Amino acid sequence: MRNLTGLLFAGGLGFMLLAIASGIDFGTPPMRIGEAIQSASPQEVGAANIVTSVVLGYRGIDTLGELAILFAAASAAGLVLGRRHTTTGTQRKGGFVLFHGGALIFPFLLTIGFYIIFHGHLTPGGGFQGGVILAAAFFLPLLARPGARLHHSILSVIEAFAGASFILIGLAALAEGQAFLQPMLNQDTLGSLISAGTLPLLYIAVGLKVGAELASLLSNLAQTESEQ
Amino acid sequence: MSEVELWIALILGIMMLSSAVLALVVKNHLAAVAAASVVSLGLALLFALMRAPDVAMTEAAVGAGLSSLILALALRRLGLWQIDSGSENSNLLSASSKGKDDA
Amino acid sequence: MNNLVLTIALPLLGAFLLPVVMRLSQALGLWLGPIILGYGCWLLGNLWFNDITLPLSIALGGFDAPYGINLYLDSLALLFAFAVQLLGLICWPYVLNQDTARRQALMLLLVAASTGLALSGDLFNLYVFYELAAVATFGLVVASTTSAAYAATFRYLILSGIGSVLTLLGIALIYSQTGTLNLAHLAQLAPELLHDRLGLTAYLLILIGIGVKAELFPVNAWVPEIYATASSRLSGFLAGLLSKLALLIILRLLVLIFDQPEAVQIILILGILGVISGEFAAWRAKDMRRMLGFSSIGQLGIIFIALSLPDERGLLALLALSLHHLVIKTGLFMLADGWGGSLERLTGAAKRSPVGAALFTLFALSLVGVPPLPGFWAKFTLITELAAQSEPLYLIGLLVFLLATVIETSYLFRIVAKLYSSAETTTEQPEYQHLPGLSLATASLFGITLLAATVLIAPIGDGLQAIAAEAKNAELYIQTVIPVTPGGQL
Amino acid sequence: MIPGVTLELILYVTALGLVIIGLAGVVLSSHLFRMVLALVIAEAGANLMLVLSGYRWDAVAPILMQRAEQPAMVDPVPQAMVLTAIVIGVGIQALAVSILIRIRQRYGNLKRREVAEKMDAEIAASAGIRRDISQDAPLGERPLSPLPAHTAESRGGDA
Repeated sequence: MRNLTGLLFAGGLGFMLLAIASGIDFGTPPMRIGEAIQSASPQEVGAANIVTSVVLGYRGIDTLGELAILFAAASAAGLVLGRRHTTTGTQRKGGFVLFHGGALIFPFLLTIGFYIIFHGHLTPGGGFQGGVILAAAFFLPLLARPGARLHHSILSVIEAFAGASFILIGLAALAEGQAFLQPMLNQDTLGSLISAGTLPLLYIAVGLKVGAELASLLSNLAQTESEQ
Repeated sequence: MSEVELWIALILGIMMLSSAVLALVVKNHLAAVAAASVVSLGLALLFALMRAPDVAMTEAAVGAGLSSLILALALRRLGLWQIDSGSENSNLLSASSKGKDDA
Repeated sequence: MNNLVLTIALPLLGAFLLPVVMRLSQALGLWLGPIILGYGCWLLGNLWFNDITLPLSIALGGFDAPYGINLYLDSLALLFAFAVQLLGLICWPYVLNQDTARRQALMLLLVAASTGLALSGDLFNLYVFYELAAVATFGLVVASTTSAAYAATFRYLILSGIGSVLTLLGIALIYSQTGTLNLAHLAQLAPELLHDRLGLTAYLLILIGIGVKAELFPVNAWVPEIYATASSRLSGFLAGLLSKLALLIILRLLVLIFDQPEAVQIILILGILGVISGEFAAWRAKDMRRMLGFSSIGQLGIIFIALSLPDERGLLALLALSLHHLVIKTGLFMLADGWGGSLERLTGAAKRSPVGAALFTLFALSLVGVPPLPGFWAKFTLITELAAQSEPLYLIGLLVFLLATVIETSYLFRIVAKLYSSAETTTEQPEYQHLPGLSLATASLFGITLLAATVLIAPIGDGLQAIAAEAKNAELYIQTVIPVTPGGQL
Repeated sequence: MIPGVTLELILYVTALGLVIIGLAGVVLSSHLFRMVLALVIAEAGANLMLVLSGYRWDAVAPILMQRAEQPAMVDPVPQAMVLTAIVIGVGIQALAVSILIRIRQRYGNLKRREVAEKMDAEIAASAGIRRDISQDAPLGERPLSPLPAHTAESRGGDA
């Protein structure tokens, strides 16, 4: 019964959306706020990558909410999985390639991750993408050497302070009499590494936060001890 | 918009839709995860085609990379990590033939 | 006025720092959350009593309304934001165990998200806060670590995942048509761009997506399971407040953007179905928590019927019913903290816990709508308003509402009778369930609130009337958020 | 190429198809892990739809270059939204699989029907009532079957 209702619902939804497809002219969006943001963002925010100025400037609180969601998900997953801190040695050691490759690739991943974060306001990429790569960099040794464990205490400190500094940067603007999360500092020349005011700082905070959350999530999932 | 883009989009679209179906009907869970990550990968390419490089990078890193890693790790912990179809695999098709794998 | 954002930012900051603070000094950590919430209460209370001109709009990030994200504060939003902080403090997870830091952090996140839901004036930002509230809820429910809690949370997660996909689809449709996300800007554009089939589809998608939390009819399967497995304090917060916040979003969308007859009818029909399914299931339920869960579905259905009423008095009924339900249901869940088990066990409980039984009776009387209590006034407003409508669908709504009241009376007073029954001659004497002092005290607080509302019903009514008038005024909303539009369209 | 078939139409159909396949998969799957996969697919479709809502066929990526004149750019706002939505999605997915791991440990398998039955039995047992009198779901989706004998032990095992 439930399956039938569900199917009917999904089918009906699809039919309805297909029927109205002719009413939407995709490909020529109205861009009521998009256009204004494009023309104003170089002066107001100063990031060459306009998506970055939207993510961290115009819609900064969305990004804060998103960090909070990741934090909530990681905390909840920690509640679900991470109550014991014993690692059994049952896991096989990673193979030769994994072991040495992991050690070899670690600095590269780290560099790439930070590079992407630092250039988030200039080129595609930024805190999220760089953060994911950082998480991968720290997770890889874990796969290669099952005995090795991420230092959860250090991770949670990074996690806490990266998240807190995002909010504190926002609050600093508030203390200066501006609005919460208003971009500050001088904006310098468009397109250079030191530009766009506080945006790169925010992206570093985002990158570290995302990296730390994901690394702790992954390490929680990877520990293979049984519940007993 | 060039003809080439159109063809690429068409091929990617068909590929994604068929892997989406595959991800839900295939018996083996590992294969299903692989099919789902094909969907993400196709999505990342589509995003690149749609002039959304930021989104494409994120989707490639998060959707195709991280998400597949999470699912694969979960499969290992769930004991569903097997290359051959095992007894516990079940999917859309086995919903109708539920009786046989109740053991 | 800018520091209004602190009610969202500080709980988030506290949540991020809590695990570390807790490790440094547990005493400080335990106080951190309540202090932040207390400060939020103080801040919002100040706004309420200091005579500032409401409504007002605050641009976040210093980007003006349609471009950046804004917070919109009118009396309604202020009322709910205050209720969130206060109820967060009341339903705070005081119990200590090894997961205290995580649970308290999640609770802070839930409060921040709920405040954001009350205040935000941007469609996508609402979606983000909505997801945050959802994820924090999952975490808090699984914190009870029973197997059933895991299974219930998983089903809730899947259902709300479907909801979020539908909401995103709706947002995408709206954006492709209008190119904006700000509610006020959308309200300006809606008459020419969204009052058609596409707008209605987008509305339906968002309604069902948001409706998951508002216990709307087809997407409420999670309710009894979650309320049966989560801690009562959390259930109280969810049933009492979070459902109302989802309702508030739907109200805003309805008033501002989708002001069409079809949109209202859909809500009316879903509300009627919700009342029927919820109340009958509650009548059949054999344990307290599930009964409260189903009854909550029924009550929310009634509130949805009120939401579908076209004019200001309908909105007044909606507000009255919502606030009433907020107080009653949270109070009842506090009682369920000790009386969670089978209803059979409550036989003769009045002797051992007279205060608890008296509170239950008080709540039941008000829920049913016995005259001096506020519940009567709320229900009476709804009845007169429903009867005044000419459309036959509203008549059905009225009939269903009356039927629901009868059923409610039946199952609530079955319990009251059990509580006060002296016949303890059942074959096996069920063990009495102890009512914890903290819960009893909290429930008493709600009981006192209810009694105070009974005495002050006239001024409260006037106040609600003003709030309803303000909330119904779409023009005022637009003017507040986008004050002047030089050169017409943006 | 067939006339009338535009890039936008292909993208729209793909997005819609992914959502429909995903939603149907969530409803129809008999295995909880597949429900997570289906949800991931549906979310992918919703994200594609969101990017599509800001897509402009004659425009470039929204990144400013030192050029004499700026060509038209695609709408940056939906892209920012999708960035958010993707990360939210992966967070929820990670939480979902963690819960699955625990469900599997407690209940022994991940069949949707069995898990639902065991959960109902456990809720009823913790409320202290016999199972067959507490079968009231509003949607009428609970199959009625006697309480499985091994439920009690599987519950007791994880104190």
